[in-house]
Amino acid sequence: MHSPNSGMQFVPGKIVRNEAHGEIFYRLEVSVPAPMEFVPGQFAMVSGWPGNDPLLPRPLALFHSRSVPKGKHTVEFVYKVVGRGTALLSGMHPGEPLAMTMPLGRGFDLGKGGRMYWLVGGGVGFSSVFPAAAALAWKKADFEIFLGSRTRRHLPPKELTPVGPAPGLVHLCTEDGTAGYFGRVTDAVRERIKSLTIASASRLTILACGPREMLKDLAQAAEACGAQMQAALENHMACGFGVCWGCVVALRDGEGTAHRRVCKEGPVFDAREVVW
Amino acid sequence: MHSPNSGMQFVPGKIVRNEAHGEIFYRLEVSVPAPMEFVPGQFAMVSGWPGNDPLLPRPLALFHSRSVPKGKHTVEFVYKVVGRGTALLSGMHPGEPLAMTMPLGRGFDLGKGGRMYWLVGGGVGFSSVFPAAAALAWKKADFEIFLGSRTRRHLPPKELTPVGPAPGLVHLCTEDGTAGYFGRVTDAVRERIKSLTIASASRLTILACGPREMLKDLAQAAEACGAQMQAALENHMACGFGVCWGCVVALRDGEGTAHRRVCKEGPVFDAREVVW
Amino acid sequence: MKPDLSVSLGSLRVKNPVMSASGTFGYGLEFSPFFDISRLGAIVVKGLSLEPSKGNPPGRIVETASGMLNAIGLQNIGVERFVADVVPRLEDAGATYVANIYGRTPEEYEEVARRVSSIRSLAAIEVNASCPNVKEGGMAFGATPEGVSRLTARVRQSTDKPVWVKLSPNVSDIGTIASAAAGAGADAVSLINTLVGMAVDHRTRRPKLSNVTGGLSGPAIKPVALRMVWEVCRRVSIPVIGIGGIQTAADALEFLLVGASAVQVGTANFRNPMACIEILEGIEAFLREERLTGISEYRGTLSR
Amino acid sequence: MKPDLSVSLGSLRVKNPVMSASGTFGYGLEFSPFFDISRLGAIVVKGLSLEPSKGNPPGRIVETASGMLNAIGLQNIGVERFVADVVPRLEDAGATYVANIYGRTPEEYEEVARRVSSIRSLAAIEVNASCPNVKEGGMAFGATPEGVSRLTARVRQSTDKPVWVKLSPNVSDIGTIASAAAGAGADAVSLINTLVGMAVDHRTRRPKLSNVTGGLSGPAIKPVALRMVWEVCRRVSIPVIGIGGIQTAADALEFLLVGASAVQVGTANFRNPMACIEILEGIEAFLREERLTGISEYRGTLSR
Ligand SMILES: Cc1cc2nc3c(=O)[nH]c(=O)nc-3n(C[C@H](O)[C@H](O)[C@H](O)COP(=O)(O)OP(=O)(O)OC[C@H]3O[C@@H](n4cnc5c(N)ncnc54)[C@H](O)[C@@H]3O)c2cc1C
Ligand SMILES: Cc1cc2nc3c(=O)[nH]c(=O)nc-3n(C[C@H](O)[C@H](O)[C@H](O)COP(=O)(O)OP(=O)(O)OC[C@H]3O[C@@H](n4cnc5c(N)ncnc54)[C@H](O)[C@@H]3O)c2cc1C
Ligand SMILES: Cc1cc2nc3c(=O)[nH]c(=O)nc-3n(C[C@H](O)[C@H](O)[C@H](O)COP(=O)(O)O)c2cc1C
Ligand SMILES: Cc1cc2nc3c(=O)[nH]c(=O)nc-3n(C[C@H](O)[C@H](O)[C@H](O)COP(=O)(O)O)c2cc1C
Ligand code: FES
Ligand code: FES
Repeated sequence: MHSPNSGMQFVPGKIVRNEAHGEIFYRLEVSVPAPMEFVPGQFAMVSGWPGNDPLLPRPLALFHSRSVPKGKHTVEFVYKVVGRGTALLSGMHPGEPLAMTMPLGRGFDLGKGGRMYWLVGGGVGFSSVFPAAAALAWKKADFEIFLGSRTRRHLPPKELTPVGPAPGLVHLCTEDGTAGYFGRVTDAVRERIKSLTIASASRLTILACGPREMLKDLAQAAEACGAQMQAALENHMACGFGVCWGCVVALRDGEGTAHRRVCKEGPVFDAREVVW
Repeated sequence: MHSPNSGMQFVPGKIVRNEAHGEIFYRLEVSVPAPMEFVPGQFAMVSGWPGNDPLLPRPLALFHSRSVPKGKHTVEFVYKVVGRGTALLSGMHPGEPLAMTMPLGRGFDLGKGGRMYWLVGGGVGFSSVFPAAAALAWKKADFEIFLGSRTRRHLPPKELTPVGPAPGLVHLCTEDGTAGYFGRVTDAVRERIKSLTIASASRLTILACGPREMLKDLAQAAEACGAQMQAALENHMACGFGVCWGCVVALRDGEGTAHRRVCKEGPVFDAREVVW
Repeated sequence: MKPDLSVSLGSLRVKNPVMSASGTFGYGLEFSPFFDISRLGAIVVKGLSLEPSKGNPPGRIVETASGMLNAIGLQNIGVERFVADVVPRLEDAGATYVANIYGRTPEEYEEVARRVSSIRSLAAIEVNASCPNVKEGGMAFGATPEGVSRLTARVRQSTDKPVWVKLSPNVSDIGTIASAAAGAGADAVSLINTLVGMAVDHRTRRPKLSNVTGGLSGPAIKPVALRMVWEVCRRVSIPVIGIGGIQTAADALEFLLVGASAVQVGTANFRNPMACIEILEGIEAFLREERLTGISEYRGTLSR
Repeated sequence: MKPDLSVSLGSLRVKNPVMSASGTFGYGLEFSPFFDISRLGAIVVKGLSLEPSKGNPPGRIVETASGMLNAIGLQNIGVERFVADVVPRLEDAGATYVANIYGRTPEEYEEVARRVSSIRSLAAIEVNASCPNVKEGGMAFGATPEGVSRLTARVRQSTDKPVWVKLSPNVSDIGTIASAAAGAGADAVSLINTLVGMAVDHRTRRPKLSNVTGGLSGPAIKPVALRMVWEVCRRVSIPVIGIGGIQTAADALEFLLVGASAVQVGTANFRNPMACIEILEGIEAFLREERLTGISEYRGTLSR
């Protein structure tokens, strides 16, 4: 996985906008002192709500960064309110300060030419999948996007599409059939794998972010057909930059397993290394 | 002091407005399920910001309550940002919920006819003095208002005047002389006392709210001229309704002193009882 | 079906496991404007001493991160006025109530226990075994197994009421201390009391409390309280009453889950005087949701 | 005039009283992207054991009200790799650093101490005397004066470096424990380590940490830490290093005010990797503002 962690900084920012999009997502744009480069899949630890409760910063995938030549530099996040931290975040307003440590972790490896990429985002997982799509589009790589959610209204709203020259083929999947494929996104992927030749399956790399069950299922599907897969994992984090050792997961290491930090060696791991 | 504590309730409210007025004050209006009656000087314990830090509710004097026959009932507060709790409060927005326990404590005793009242507010202390002025105006009582602050811009802005048929005579005092009397409000009061006859001094009741030093100074002045004085004290509070015993002050009790709760036996005390 | 909320604390059966913690609920009556106080499993009243006490000088409370320090110093009306003035009104209110007692010496504890024992309607006596100002070499009774054992035995023999011993968390081994209380005849242990803490003003260079140190309570201490309750539940067979930072039904359920038979709600009453009732209703709603017939089906079911 | 920030910890003089706490600052180098780590009074590195350790299974951290629980289980690279890989880089960075050591047995402590003692650039050894998994009847070394005394003496005799003993707050009488460390030859005591706490999920009915219990840190514990540091400063004459919930210069000054000679910043590094530097600069600004010539004019000046 690609690792440009050297540029990590503690950045004081100011909220430019923080608005609800669709039913469950918020888009947060924060102005920062200098342009922020990142690899899709990398993230920031975000804090700034008043008081010490919740205490810890929250990890959010870097969704987009904008840099107007002589103007403002901003970074963008897309998030879903699931608990107190994200609820507090959603209550913050333009002009308020926000601190970010970023860019963090290892993002997706988009390096190899000649491969075919399937980008799979479950739920808010599209927040790290779209930046990958944008990057692949710039590279004119061969890619398709699969987006899964419970229902239509939980799919990413139109205005949050990946930025890039070519949108890529997008497959929508809803568990209740209210939009696109009727069923789980993993089933959609499995069905499409069936139509692949063995040769093209061996060219396939799945880049996925979403619930653990989804990732596990995809990893099995990828393994079975000889495709590669990079999975963006999640875990509770205290620091986000590798010093607390709180975010480890067990990864295969020779015969046994080793504890690897999601924030440092991840969040993107080769799916075969993960102990699902 | 007047004590209608029986009506005390835990009231869920919703912010109607929360705006800066002048340089340092905020006015907060909260809609409540039922009309709220209070005695000037009574207060509410206010909470509702997210998280447990700060943990405790904050005491704010009831500034005004409004009740439109078939419409909304609201209560109003005026506050100054001095620390984390009030800072959090100032960041809250219309539509957000706010919880209040109210009305609390004993307010000013405005009961006796034929007396002359001087209402003295230092700093944000006007927030309990103005409701008293409004009540006195309705009763057509004889009263004057003294307002003190460090500088002109820290005086209560025009739009926050007491509501009532007659505004009463208002003496502004600033320590830097940028408005009204050049000096401390206590000096203005002392000077004016000098011009009183002994007979009218004995008819005088001072109602005061402000910094402890101001109250102490006024209490001495009142004592010296035979006037009465009711002082609204402040203290750190945990509950505000008399159960934690955290907010006590030492009051004269026969030969010795006794601990009295500012939230329950106060906040308004006879100035002669206070151990200054 | 309505889940059965009642719980047994030894010989005492209470209608539900939600109680108010001593010192945070006055004498109970103060909450009557907010709700019917007879709905609570029990009200534990403000700590009672033999004589009325003025408590500590002002500078009694300080807010801390997600918590507060108090050094009230047990200001209270004394046992006599409690019996004469408060008890009849608690009886009128139909409340189940418990006397939290405290003494400067074991003799005083015994004497207070004896006096409240004569109250027919009193449900139990809770012994505050974590008072900092006692004989025994300046150390709290509550800090050693021997101290707790002696104090418990002494109160035990002077009353027929159920005796709950309230333990201090400021100890190396809470399990051994709880065992000592159980061994000496306690009907239940309640824990935790406050953690000893301190706050100073770095500018004025003074302590913020007149007493210098105070007791830390509130959500900040919940993880410590929960651990101690869990530890004690595995050590003793008498009922354990869980206390410390409980603000919501979820918090209360956590204590029941690790084995507590009941809970007490303290500091939460200050911010939200309806806290006890909201917790009670929340527990009931949870049991319904999970289709449990009662507390006993949930209590102590933590798995690993 | 620039105030003198340097402080003495026995024979060791450090350029300022702001240190990073063990386990929250990695091996120090991880913070080089944020600031020049040689600016710190000292960096206390992640706890070192004789052999590399994998630590506990995942489920290692839980957030609590104004605090966090951790049960990392001392995952670390072991003393050998520390000496070979980390030390040269810390030396290159010009950092003042301290080895925090830990063993399952007194022999292991001694062995780790011996190995790090040969490092010329090492400023001191901090003995983590609050490990839960040790011989002596399952009780932590740190819980009894005897345990602390023996462990301190043992490490003391195996090294020429200054020995700091890091104390557990989970004890009845921290003053006596600190005295034991001082009596056995410690050059300083550091306190507090984490309070033992626990968190459970009331729905899944499982502990949130794989290890069930964990260590509570952060602002929630500051009042307890401050009280213990104050108590210990009045009991021992060796320097005391204050730790627990320090996030701002004001927090750090509070510990100095009650008598600490230096402070360590822990959990605060997670939310704000610049915390140590902001605290350092804040202390300097405060001393200027108050026109104090140095730390020594402020330290221990709490009045009543
Ligand atoms: C590298 C990374 C990138 C992420 N990017 C995004 C993003 O772009 N947009 C977005 O909406 N979310 C993202 N998340 C998830 C996001 O960090 C969590 O939703 C958030 O921290 C929850 O905080 P909270 O206080 O609202 O919830 P809490 O109150 O802390 O928890 C609510 C629920 O969420 C679970 N949870 C909380 N944090 C995590 C976590 N880190 N991992 C797994 N479960 C958790 C809790 O166990 C609980 O069940 C990302 C997480 C990681 C690790
Ligand atoms: C009965 C009563 C009525 C009040 N009415 C009003 C009002 O109408 N408008 C208004 O602006 N303020 C009023 N106050 C004061 C207000 O409660 C405090 O300013 C507020 O609680 C400060 O909270 P904070 O979190 O912003 O400050 P903190 O961070 O808690 O403290 C900031 C500073 O203020 C001091 N302080 C905080 N609370 C108190 C207190 N209760 N008494 C004395 N000093 C304190 C602290 O010691 C500290 O120096 C009233 C206080 C009382 C007791
Ligand atoms: C203001 C205050 C006064 C207290 N007084 C007593 C008391 O008199 N007797 C007692 O046993 N405990 C007393 N306590 C301790 C509480 O009963 C309870 O054990 C502790 O606060 C922890 O619970 P909490 O976090 O829910 O508040 C008091 C606590 C507070 C905050
Ligand atoms: C994630 C984490 C790991 C820790 N690891 C160690 C350790 O290895 N050795 C040690 O002595 N203390 C360790 N501690 C304790 C801290 O050094 C410090 O004593 C404690 O966290 C209190 O300070 P704080 O509130 O500033 O974090 C650790 C703390 C945390 C949060
Ligand atoms: S979150 Fe701290 S090491 Fe990963
Ligand atoms: S604030 Fe609790 S008694 Fe006054």
